[in-house]
Amino acid sequence: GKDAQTLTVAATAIPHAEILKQVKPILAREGVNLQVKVFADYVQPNMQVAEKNIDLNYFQTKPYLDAFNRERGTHLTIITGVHIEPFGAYSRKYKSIAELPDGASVTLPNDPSNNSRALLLLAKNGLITLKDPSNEMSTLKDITANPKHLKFRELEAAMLPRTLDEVDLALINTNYALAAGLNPTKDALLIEDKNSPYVNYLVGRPDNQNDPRVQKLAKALTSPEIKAFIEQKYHGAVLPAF
Amino acid sequence: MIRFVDVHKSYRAGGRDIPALQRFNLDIADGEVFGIIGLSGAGKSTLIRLINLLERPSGGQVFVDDVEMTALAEPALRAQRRRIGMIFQHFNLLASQTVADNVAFPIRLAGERRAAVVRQRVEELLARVGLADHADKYPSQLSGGQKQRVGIARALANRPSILLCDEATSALDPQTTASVLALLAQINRELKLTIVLITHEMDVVRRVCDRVAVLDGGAIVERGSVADVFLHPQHATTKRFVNEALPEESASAHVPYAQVPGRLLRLSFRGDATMTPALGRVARETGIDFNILAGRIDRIKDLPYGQLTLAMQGDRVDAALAALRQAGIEIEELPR
Amino acid sequence: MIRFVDVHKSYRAGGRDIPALQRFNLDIADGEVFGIIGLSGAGKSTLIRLINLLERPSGGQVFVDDVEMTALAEPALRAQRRRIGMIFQHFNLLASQTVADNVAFPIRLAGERRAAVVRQRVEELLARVGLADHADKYPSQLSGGQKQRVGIARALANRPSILLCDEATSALDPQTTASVLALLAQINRELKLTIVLITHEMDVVRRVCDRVAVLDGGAIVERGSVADVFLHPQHATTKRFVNEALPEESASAHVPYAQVPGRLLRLSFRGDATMTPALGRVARETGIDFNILAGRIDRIKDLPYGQLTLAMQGDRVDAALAALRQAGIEIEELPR
Amino acid sequence: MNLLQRLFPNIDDWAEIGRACIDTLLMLGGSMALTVAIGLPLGVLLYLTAPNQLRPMPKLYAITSLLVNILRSVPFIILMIVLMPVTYVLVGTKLGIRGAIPPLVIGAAPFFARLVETALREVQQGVIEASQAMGASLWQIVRHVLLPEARGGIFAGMTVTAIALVGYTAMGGAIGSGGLGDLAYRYGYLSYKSDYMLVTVVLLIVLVQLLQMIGDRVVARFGRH
Amino acid sequence: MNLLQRLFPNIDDWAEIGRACIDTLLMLGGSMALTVAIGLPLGVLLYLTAPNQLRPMPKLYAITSLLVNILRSVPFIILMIVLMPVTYVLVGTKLGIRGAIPPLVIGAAPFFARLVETALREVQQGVIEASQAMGASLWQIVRHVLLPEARGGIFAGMTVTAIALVGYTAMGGAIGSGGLGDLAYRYGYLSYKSDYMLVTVVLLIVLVQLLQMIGDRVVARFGRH
Ligand SMILES: Nc1ncnc2c1ncn2[C@@H]1O[C@H](COP(=O)(O)OP(=O)(O)OP(=O)(O)O)[C@@H](O)[C@H]1O
Ligand SMILES: Nc1ncnc2c1ncn2[C@@H]1O[C@H](COP(=O)(O)OP(=O)(O)OP(=O)(O)O)[C@@H](O)[C@H]1O
Ligand SMILES: [Mg+2]
Ligand SMILES: [Mg+2]
Repeated sequence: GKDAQTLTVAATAIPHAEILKQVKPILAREGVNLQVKVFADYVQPNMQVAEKNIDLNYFQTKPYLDAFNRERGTHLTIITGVHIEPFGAYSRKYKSIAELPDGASVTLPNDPSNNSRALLLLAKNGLITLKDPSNEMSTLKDITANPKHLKFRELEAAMLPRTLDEVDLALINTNYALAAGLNPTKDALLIEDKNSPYVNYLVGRPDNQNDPRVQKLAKALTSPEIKAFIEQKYHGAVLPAF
Repeated sequence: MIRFVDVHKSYRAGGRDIPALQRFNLDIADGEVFGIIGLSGAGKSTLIRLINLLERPSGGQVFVDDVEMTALAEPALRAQRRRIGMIFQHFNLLASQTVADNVAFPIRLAGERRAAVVRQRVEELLARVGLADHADKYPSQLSGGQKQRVGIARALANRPSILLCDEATSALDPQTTASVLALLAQINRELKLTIVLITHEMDVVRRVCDRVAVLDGGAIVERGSVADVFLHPQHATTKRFVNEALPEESASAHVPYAQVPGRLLRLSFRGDATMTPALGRVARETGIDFNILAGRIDRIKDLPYGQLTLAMQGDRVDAALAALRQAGIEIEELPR
Repeated sequence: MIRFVDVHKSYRAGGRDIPALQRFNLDIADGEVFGIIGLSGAGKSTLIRLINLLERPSGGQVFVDDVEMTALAEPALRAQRRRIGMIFQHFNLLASQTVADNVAFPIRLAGERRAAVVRQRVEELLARVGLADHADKYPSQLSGGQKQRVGIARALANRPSILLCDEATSALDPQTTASVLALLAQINRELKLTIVLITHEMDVVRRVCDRVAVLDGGAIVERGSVADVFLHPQHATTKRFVNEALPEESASAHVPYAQVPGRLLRLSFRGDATMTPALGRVARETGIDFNILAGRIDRIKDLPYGQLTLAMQGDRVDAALAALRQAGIEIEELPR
Repeated sequence: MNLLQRLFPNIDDWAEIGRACIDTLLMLGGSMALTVAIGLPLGVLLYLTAPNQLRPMPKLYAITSLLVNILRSVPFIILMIVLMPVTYVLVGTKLGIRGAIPPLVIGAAPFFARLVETALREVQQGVIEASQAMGASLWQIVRHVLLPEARGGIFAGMTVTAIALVGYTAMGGAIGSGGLGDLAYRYGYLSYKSDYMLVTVVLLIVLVQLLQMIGDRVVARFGRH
Repeated sequence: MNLLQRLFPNIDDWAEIGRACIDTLLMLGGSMALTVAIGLPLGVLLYLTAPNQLRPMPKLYAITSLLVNILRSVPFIILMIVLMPVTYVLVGTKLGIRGAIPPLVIGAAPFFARLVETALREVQQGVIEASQAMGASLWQIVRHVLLPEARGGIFAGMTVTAIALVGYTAMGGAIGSGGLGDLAYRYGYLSYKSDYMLVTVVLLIVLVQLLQMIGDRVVARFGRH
């Protein structure tokens, strides 16, 4: 940030930006001016922080960040975990996962980290077997057994809810499920539990992770006020991770 | 039969109506060869384009064979147009088609599907206009006169009953012009083709036209049989055109006749060639001397005519003139 | 001075080289008005376009004022071209520019920046060709002849020292043609402008050309002074052209002379008008009867000439012919 | 193969790239054919009904023009979503290559139609007049005069449209239609595997260059003489 | 305002839409000016150096043509990423409106250049010849003959390009440049707020329709007479 008391944070619209909006007045009381930049994709927020165009970002999980740091040689660091958006499997045709027929069509996100997250969820529930169930970058090629002969199709994450009327099962990020009017707690046939590795983190750089302004933001984000806000606003679709 | 009733035409340009043809009436009979002459910009092209309604009149009616063109709906207008061939001042050939295909175009338009029939007709037409060797060229590969001949072949392709020619021979050499005119005259005779013809070449008018109209500044200032209009022009514009056609006048304007002795006379006749034997005979009988300064003896279509400017000398010139008048020759004395 | 040395030219079409001009040599002198005539497709446009290198010769050299055009690099070629005006068969006006801007174009090209100078020159040129009222129209709003006059004004805009005219008056009525020719002749006299002129109108050749070349099938088959070529044509093509220019011939071809009594003779003379008084005198002295069937007495540029076809009757026709020959008249007896 | 592996360490599945090539070609072929089939008549309609043209119909023109502009205004991804129900009705799925074709066509046809309209406007007034004088019907003028005379411009427009379609297919990944552009996007942009990106982009360039060459050849062959 | 709220319940920030309008116009204006400034000469170069044209230079033509095709082959999003270093050097940032302009221009200029080339090819051979006969230099022919005679087609090409640019700006969201297309993408596609999408898409349509009207007006005014 150019102005000593301004912090710029890149965020995804829902729920990150909405949560940050709640933090804004809290921080203002502390004399920090919070600016939120909303991004539609997952690469630029990291690149911009790494290149110091933006101070922090708040949109990603640790597996994604690790892969990003590894592949692009960046040194972004986590500052604090804020929430989890439990990833779920939805269907409009079946009420439970047991009803899923042989040869069912399944759509899942096509970006590598969400793709893997979807496969891990399926594996955890015994629908498929993966070569290495702890690999957070698994792909369709790592499936070793597929007893139900599920037919997979990879789509852009935001598109998945729109395919529910056509396919048997769709694995959907919670933010898109919410935006599409689905209720993760009621509608999901499968959903991640609270121990998932996919907590969303506030992310910064080694050079600013101890900046007092950043610390103030981290504290505000994990304050009881925010916890109450998350629980009340998202009805369990977004869970506080602190 | 082509009939204009109270027709007039203006163009819109730069927000104003610019009159191109003033209100006029005109009939052109079946099987007639009708010439239109006039200065550049007088409205000739506009007039001819009113016949097939390429220009819609600003007022009045146009009839072709008693059908009111101006009142026709599309399909009927198209049917009428198929019977009217047109040769354009600027050729308007399809750049994307070969010569043969350009000529085949109206034949195919009229619904002829049999390739052999089309090909035969095209070959015949191209041979007629001397382009048999150029059938597979594209228009951009032709000389100006060749393009014009493609336009002529195309206009004749559907054996039209009316042919509109907008300077159809202006890009042609005299030879080719003569053969095209002979072709038109032949079709005119054989098939009673009506021809409306704009030209700048008075020879063309003399050779093939029955009647002629003279346009000046958007008005028909004179009309009638070619012989009448050419031998007895009334309007100043016509006179200047006809002078061109009968070059003795223009010559007389230039040559210094001052030093030629005798009285300056213009003799003219039309019809059976009676003047010239009369001239020799009268000269012999009256003992006068004459000197032809300029002149032309020729025919207007099939009518022989002549105009001579001569200087006459001798004691009995008046007697000679009286004898010539008796022989049916018109005489005009020119001021010296 | 324009000089062609061993020039020939072929076009490539459909993968073959099609010869358009056979190897030829030709000189055109400064200040000369040089006419080119020939059948449609004979190669006239090709020849004239070789002068300013719009077509590159397939072989040989072209010189303009002792500069070898074919050897020039771009900038030098441009400089030479600025001195050569050209009037195109198809006008080639800029559709996006007004009449005035079309004429101003070469003036601006030559580097004239002062608007007032350009405007004045344009106005003067447009007035000369009778288009002062049309300065603000676009080409599509002009009649054919008006477009051609814009092309003429444009070609004269930079006071060229050579003017190439490809059928510059073919779209013009005789009146306008006469005034354009008068203008060209005047510039030719006053500024020693060299003019190379393709035309289909033999009257134009007669009126303004000094020399003429006849093209036939890509070859120059005849060349010389207009009087020589027109009065004593050697080549068959030339004869047919000249016949057109002297219409008695073509007339004689058509008119049934069978019923005219007497011997059929063609008399011709050139130079001072000595024939016609001789004719009257000889007729009187020998007591013969003559009947002029067709003929024309006129001038080639400033040279009077005449050709008459007549039928002669009487006892002493041979004596009369001898007397006429004595007076310098050429006589040819026509078969009956 | 060893060399390939060393040059492109991330690419473990060349077959995937092969499949993407085929997918791109399938999408391009299918959507191009339909784009021409729809865009050409649409362009002719725009040309004919425009003011001062052969069949001026101001209302129809305004509506068609608006429709065409609406389809051109909507970003392709939005168009894809909005059209989903239509796509489903038309091809029975919203997904994959089949599902990509309707939005591709509906996105590209209006664009091509405008290019056709522009090309037709270049046809000389004189030849249209000549054919009217010969009694040609509107359909005959379109079929035998306008289209042949404008074919140089129309073929050039097809080339431009085909290349634009290649660009659109890159967004087809959103609905799982695959193809080279999608591969470039996913591996290159989302996963930062630059060797993947390089290979796919080079293949795209080759494809576009081929399209351009074919287009140029056709224009030279059939363009104005 | 109450009515608006009832009609568009999700839209809580109309100012955001206003800002997006301005952003779109800024991006469009900036990139269009530069696109024309680069694409026009590029199109002229393509025209002049093509085989059988005024200055045939087969090698230069092949290279330019390849370059143009490469830039047209690369999906816009990839182009944006690949160009980032260049963008940074050029405008000092890779973000926001300024950061969007270089990729927009580099994406659109080659496209416009092709349209210019096509338009120039429609200029009649005769008028070019006439100006050569008058001793016009190549530059004078371009300036005073080719461009004025082809201006109808060039203006039509500008309209098509401007509308294509509006489509590209929708992808500018990836680098935070905002604008209407980005808003439509984010709220409509990512967040399922169809009222946002409707409003932004309608605004886009209005913008495109305006561009088309201006374009048509200009073509009618300056096109061939
Ligand atoms: N670009 C070309 N490609 C092929 N052949 C051509 C080309 N231009 C002209 N020709 C041919 O060359 C010959 C001579 O053409 P040119 O234009 O010189 O004739 P011309 O004497 O001017 O005829 P016209 O009086 O009809 O204008 C013609 O047969 C013509 O068809
Ligand atoms: N589209 C138009 N818009 C405005 N004025 C026009 C238009 N077409 C023709 N004119 C004008 O109308 C008048 C008559 O034109 P027209 O073409 O009928 O003349 P023309 O007698 O055929 O002349 P030419 O012998 O030179 O071909 C001219 O003054 C011309 O400038
Ligand atoms: Mg005319
Ligand atoms: Mg010629």
